[in-house]
Amino acid sequence: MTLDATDLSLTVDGVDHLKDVTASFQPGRLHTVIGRTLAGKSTLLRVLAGLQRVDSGSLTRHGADFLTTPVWRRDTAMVYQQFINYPHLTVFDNVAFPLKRAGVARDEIRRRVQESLARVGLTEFRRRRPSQLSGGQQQRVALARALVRGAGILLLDEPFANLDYKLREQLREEFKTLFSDQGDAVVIYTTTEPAEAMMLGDVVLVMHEGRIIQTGPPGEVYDRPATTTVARIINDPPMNIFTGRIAGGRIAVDDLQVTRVPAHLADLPDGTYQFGLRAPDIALASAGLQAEVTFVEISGSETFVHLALSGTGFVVQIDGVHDIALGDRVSMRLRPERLFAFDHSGALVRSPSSGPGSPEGR
Amino acid sequence: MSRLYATFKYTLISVWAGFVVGPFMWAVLTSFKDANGVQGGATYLPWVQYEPTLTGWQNIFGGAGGVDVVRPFLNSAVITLVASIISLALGALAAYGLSRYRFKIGFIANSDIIFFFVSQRIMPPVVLVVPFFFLLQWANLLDTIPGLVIVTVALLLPIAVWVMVDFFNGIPRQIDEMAMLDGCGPFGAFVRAILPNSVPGLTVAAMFCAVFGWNDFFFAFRLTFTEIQTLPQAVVALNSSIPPWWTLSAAALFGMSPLILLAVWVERYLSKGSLPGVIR
Amino acid sequence: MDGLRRHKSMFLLPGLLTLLLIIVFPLLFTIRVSFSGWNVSNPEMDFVGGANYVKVLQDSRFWAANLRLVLLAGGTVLIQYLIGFGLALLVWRNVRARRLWRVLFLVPMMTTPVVMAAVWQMIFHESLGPVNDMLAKLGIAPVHWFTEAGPALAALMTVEIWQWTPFMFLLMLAGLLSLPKEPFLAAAIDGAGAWRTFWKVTFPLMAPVSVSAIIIRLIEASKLSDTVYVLTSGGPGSATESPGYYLYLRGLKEQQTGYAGSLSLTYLVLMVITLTIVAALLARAFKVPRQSSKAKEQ
Amino acid sequence: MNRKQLTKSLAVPVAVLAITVAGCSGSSGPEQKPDKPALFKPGSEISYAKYGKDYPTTKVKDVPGPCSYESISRKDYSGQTLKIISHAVPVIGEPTQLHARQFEEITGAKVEVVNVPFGELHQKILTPLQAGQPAYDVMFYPSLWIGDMAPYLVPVPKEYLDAPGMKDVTKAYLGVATWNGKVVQYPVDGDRHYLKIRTDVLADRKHQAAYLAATGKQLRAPQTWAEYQEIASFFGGKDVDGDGKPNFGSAEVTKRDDLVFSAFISRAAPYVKHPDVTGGVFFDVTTMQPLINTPGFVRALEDMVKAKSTWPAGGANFGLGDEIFSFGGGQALMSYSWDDAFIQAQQTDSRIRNRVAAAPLPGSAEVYNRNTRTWDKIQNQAPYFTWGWTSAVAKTARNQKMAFDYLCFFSNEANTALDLTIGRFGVNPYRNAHFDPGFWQAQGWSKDVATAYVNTLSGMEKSTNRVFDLRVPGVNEYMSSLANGVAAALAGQQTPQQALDAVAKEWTEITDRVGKDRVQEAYRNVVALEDNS
Repeated sequence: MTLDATDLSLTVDGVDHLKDVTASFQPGRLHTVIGRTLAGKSTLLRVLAGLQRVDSGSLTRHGADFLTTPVWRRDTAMVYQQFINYPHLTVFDNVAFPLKRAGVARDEIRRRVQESLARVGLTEFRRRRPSQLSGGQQQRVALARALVRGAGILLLDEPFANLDYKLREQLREEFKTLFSDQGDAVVIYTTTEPAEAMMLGDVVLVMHEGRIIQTGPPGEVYDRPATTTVARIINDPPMNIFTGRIAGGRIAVDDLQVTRVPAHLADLPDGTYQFGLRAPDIALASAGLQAEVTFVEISGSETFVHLALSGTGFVVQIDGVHDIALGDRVSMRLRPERLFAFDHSGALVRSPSSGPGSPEGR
Repeated sequence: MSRLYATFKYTLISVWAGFVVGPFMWAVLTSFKDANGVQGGATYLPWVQYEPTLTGWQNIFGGAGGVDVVRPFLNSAVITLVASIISLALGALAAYGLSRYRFKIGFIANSDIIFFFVSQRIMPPVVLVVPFFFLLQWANLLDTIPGLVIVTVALLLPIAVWVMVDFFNGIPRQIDEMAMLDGCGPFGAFVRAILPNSVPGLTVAAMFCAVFGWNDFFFAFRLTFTEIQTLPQAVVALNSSIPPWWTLSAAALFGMSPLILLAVWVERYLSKGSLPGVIR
Repeated sequence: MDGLRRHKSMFLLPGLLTLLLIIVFPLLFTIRVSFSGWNVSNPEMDFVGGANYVKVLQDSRFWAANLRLVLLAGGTVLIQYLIGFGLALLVWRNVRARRLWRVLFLVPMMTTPVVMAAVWQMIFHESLGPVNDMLAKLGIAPVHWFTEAGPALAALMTVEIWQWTPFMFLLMLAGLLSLPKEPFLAAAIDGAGAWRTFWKVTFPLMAPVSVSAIIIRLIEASKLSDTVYVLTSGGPGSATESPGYYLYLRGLKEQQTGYAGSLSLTYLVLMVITLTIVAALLARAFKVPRQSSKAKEQ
Repeated sequence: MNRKQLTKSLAVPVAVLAITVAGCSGSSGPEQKPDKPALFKPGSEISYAKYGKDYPTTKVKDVPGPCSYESISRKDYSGQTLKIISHAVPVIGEPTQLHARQFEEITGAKVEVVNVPFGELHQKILTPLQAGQPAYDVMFYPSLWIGDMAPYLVPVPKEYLDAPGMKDVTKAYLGVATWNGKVVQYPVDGDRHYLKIRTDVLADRKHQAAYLAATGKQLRAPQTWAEYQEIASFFGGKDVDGDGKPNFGSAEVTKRDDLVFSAFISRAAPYVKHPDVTGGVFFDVTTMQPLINTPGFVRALEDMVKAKSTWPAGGANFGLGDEIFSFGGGQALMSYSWDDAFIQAQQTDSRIRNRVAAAPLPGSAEVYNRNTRTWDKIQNQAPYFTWGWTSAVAKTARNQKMAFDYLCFFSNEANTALDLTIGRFGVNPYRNAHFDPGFWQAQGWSKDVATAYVNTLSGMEKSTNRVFDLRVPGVNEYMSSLANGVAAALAGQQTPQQALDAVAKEWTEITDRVGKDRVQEAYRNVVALEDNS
C-alpha cells in the first residue's frame, strides 16, 4: 500500500524543480515535507497528484505504475495554501462535491458531510458561500472536503501558511489528530515551518533545491541534521553556522577563542570544522564575547537579536522582550554542550545527542 | 467635493448625456412626421411646428407603404441567439483550453493561436463576402437561417475567445485541479467547476456577441435573397432616393429597442460588481 | 496541467476547427482570386500574374484612403479613449443617478451602425437637419456637412465617437470598478490630492486595460465602412473614403473581384503589421509589462 | 384491426409525407391550376385608398384585357411563391410591394419582395444570376443594365407582347427593352430628363422686368445651359417666391454614388451630340476610343462646376431624393432630372401645385464636332433618354407564367394610371395613352401645366437628335468611373479636363477587361437607336 517515488526529475527552463527524488510514502503515516519556498515541495505534491508530469523517474502505487493514472482516478485529496473552494457552491455542497462525483448515495452524503462539517466546526455555516467566510473558515471547508471522502492519498500543501500566526497554531493543534487519524491513507503535508514539521510528522522529509536531502523520524532529523543545509532548514530561526578551528581543546573563530571543546566533541582531531548552534543555545551575558547588534526582532514572548561577531552573523533567541538598540555592543555566551560539528562539505560529524566516539552515519 | 467641482462634473455629464440622447430624440420626433413635416426645414415641436402622424409607425407594421419589420425582427433574433450560443460554447471551450494548457505545434504557441482568433476581427468583411457566397451556395445554404448562423459564428467566435481567455486566466487553476482531484475528468471539471463560476465572463461575451450579431448588416445583406431578411436590412430597404424619413426613423427605433434593454441588463451586472473583474 | 496533454485538444479543437473551416476557404479563395482578372463581365478564375498587385501600388485612391484611416481610426479612438475614460471617472462613484448615466452612456454602442448612420444623415442634412438649423439660430452660417471635405470628415468622426465611446466607457468603468482599494488608501494616507492620485495610482493601474481597450477599438475602427457607406458614401469626391469602403466600392459595387482581392490582401497585411507595431508602442507608452504567455506553467 | 387495415392506415401518413417532401424539394415543377372565378367584374372601379391614407382616393376603371384585375383574378397561384427584388421603398419599391400584395390577394400566390438601395441593386441581382443561383423570379432594375442582364432573362412571351397595354408602349421604350431583336425587359416605366421650372417666378412680370433691367435679356425657360446658369445665378440666394425662405437657382443630382452621372450627361448632351455626326457619343463605335474627355464633355463639366454657386446648402451632395425635396418643396427654382420632382410639386398638398412647368432640357449655342474637331455654331438640342426602371423575369424562375402575370398585372392600365400620379413611386409615362393632357387635367393639373408637360415628353419622343444610355455590359463600372471623375471635379480635387482624362483612361481599361468585342457589339445597338438607322 505504499506510494513509491524513484528518481523523479523535472527541469523547467534550466531550473531543477525535482532532482532524483526518491521516497517511499507509507500508509497510515503522516509525512511532512519541509523546505524553503520553491524547494520543490509543491511540485512534488503536484506530481503525486498527477497534475504535473515529470521528465524522468517512476512512481508506483501498490507496486503498480501510478504516473499514467489520470488525476481523477488517483484517489487523492488535496488542500492548497490558497483557500481554494468552489465559489459557486455552498459550504455543504462544497464538501459534498467529491462524494457526489464518487456516486455516494444521498443519505450517506448528507451524513458524512454533516459529520465532516461538525468536525471542522462549520455546521452553522453550511448554507453560506465560501466568499462569505473568513480565511480560516474557508480553509476549514477545504479541509473538510479533503477529509470527507477518506481518500487513499491526502496531500496538504502548506495549508495554514496564509493564516495568521495565532490561527495557524490553533488549527495545527486541532487537526493534528485528524491528519494522523486517516487510517491507511498516505498523508503528505508540506510546510516551511520546522515546528509544524516536527510536531505533526511521523516522518520528516527535508527538501532543498528539488532534492530530498534527509528523511527520518522528526526526532532523528532534529537531533542529527545530516548537513548544515538541513540544520538551517529545520530550525527557526535557522541554526547558526560558523566556521571555526579546534585546537588545543579550544574552539576559535579566526583568532578569537570562543569556547572550550565540549565533551561530545572531545575526540575530534584538531582542524577546521563548521559548527552549528541553535539560537536558544546562545545567551546574552554580562561578560563574554563582544558582539555588535545588527538587528532586533521581537516576536511575542521572545526577542531575536542578530549579532555580528568578527564578520560572522549569529541569531540569539532570548525569552521576554528586551530593549536592545542597534549598534549596541553586547556580550554573548555559547553553550558548548549544544554544539553541532560538520565537516567542510557540510556533512554532520557530531551532534550533541551522540556520545563521544560514535560517528554520525546516514 | 467642492461645489465648483460638482457643478463642473454634472455639467460634463449632462452635456454628454445630451449628445447621446440627441439622435434618439431626433429619430423619435421624425418618426411622427410625414413629408410635410420634413420638407420645410428642421421642426421640433409637435402640434406647434408640425402635425404629428402615425404613418411611419403604421408603415413598419404592415402598412403598404413600408417594409414589414416583424419577420425580420424574428429572423434577427433567431440568428443572433443561435449564433451567440454556438460561439459562446465553442469559444468558451477553446478559451479554456488556451488558458489552461500549453499548445505547441511547430513554432505556433498559445499566444499565436489566440492571435489567430482575434485576428479574424481585423479581416475586413468585404474580403470574406464573395467567397462566403460561393461557400454557402455550395452548401445550398444561401438565403437560409443556418447559412447566416454559420457566417455569424465566424464573426462572433473571435470575440467570445478574446473575452473568455482573459476571464479564465483570472480564475485560479487550482479550482479545476481540485475538481479533477475530486473525481471529475477534464471536461467535467470545466463544466462543473469552471462554467458555473464564469457567468460574468459569459455575460460580457454574450453582450458583445449580441451586439455584433444583431448589428451585422453586411453579411446578412449579401447572403440572402428574399426569404430571410434581417432587421438592419429592413431598415436599409427604406434608404431610397426619396427616403421616407419617418418610416426609417420608426424602423430604426424599433430595431434598436432590444439592445437598449441589453444595456440596462449589462449595467445591472456592472453595478452588482460581478463584471468588473471580467473586462481587464 | 501538463499532465493532461491528451485532453487538451478536446477543448481547443472544436472552436479552432470551426473557425478554420469557415475562414480557410474564403482566405484561399481571396488569395487565388487576387491573381485573376475576375470581374463582373468575366467572372472567371483566370491567371493574370501580379498585374493586380502592380495596380494596387499605383492606386493613389487606395493609399490616400489608408492614410485617411490613420486620422479617422487613430483620431477617433484617441478621442473615444479620453472621453470614455473621463466619463468612467465621472460616474465611477459619488454621483447621483449613477445607474441612469451608466445605462445612457452604454446605449449608443448597442445600436446598428448602418441604421444610426441613416439617422445621423438626417441630423446633419444641410438644409433640413437640426444641426444647421440650430447653428443658424446662433447666427452661424450653415456648415456644408457633406459637401466639403473638412466638415464631412468631422461629421463622420462625430458619428464614430458617438457610437463607440461607450465601448471605451464600458471597459474603463469595469476596469476602475475592479481596482484594488489599498493603493487609494495608501495615497489618501500620504495626503495625495485628486490630481496626484490619478496620475500616480489610477492611471498606472488602468494601463493594461487602456492598452487592450485601445487595441481592440483600433482593430474594429480600422474596418470602418458601414458608417461611411450610409453617411457620406465616401464623398465629397473621395474625401471620406476609408479602405473598407474603398474595398467595398471596388469589390462589390463595381464587382472587380480579382482586383479587390489583391487590395484586400494588401490591406490585411498592412493592418496586421501596423496593429502589431502600434500594440508594441502602446505597451511601451503605457509602461505595461510585457505579458508572458498566457498559459503559465507551474 | 387486421393486417390489411394496419397497412392501409400506415400508408396514408407515409403518402402524405412523401407528397410534402416532394413539395418542399421543389422538384415537382410549377403546377398549373385551373382558373378560378374572377373576383372583379369587367370595368370595376379600382382604388388604392384601402391601403392607407398615404394613397390617393382616386378611382379608375379596370381596363379589360389579359392583364386586368378581372383577368388576373381568375388565376389560381395558391401554394406558389414568387420572389421579387426591387429598389428600396418608395421609388419603384413601394409599387412593387403594393402590387405584390394585391397580386397575393387576387391570385392566392405568396409574393416575397426584397427592397435594396440603389447602390446595391446591381450586384445583388447579378451575383446570383452569374452563379446560377435561382434567387429571384422577377427583378426590377434600371433599364440601362440590359447589357449585363440580357443573357439571364426570359424574352417576353408573345401573348404578353400582344396585350393592348404593351402595344401602346412608345417606340422608344420598347426599343429600350429590346436586346438583339428580342424584348427581354418588361416596360413598367419611361424615363427621361427634362427641365422643370417655377412659373410663379420665371413667368412673373415683375421678375421678368427686373431680369431684363439687370441683364438686358428676356426671362424665359432657359434654352441653353448658359442661360440656365445666368437665370440661376440671378435669383439665387433671394426669397423670390415670398415664402420667407431664400430660394436657390438650381437643384441637381450631384451625389457620387447616387445618379450624378445622369445629370452630367444631361448637361453634356447638347455639346456632344452633333446632329450630323454619327457613330456614338460615349465611344467612337468603330474604334471604341472613349470620347468622354473630348471638349464637349469637358465644357459640360466646367459648366457644372460653375453652377455650384447656384445650388442650395448641401447641393453638391444631392441625391435624387434631395433634388425632389428641393424643387418639389419650393426651394430651388429650376431643376432637371426625372419626373419625380415635378410630380412631387404637383401633389395635391403641394404649396407650388400648378406653379411649375416642364420644358425640354436646355441646349447649347454651339456643339463640338468630333470629326472636324471644331465647335460648330448651331443652336442644338439633344434630349437625353436616361434610364428608367424596368423589370424582367429570370431564366431560373420556377413559374415564368406567374412571373409575367405579375408584371403584366403591375403595369395594367388601371394600376399605371394610379401609379403615375404618386410622385414617390417613380413610375413615369411610357405609353402613348399617357401623353394626353386630358389624363393629367383629370388629376387636377391646370391645363397649361398638363399641356406643357405632355408636349415636353412627346417632343422628346419625336426628336431625332437624341442621346441614349450606354447600354453595354459593364455599364455600372463605366458610370461609376464617370461619377468618380465628376465628383472629383465638383469637389475641386481635379480640373474638369484632368478628371475626364482619368475617366477616359479607366474606360479604356474597363473595355479591355470586359472585352472590346462584347462592348462594341452592344454599343452598336445603342448607336443604331441614336442614329435612327
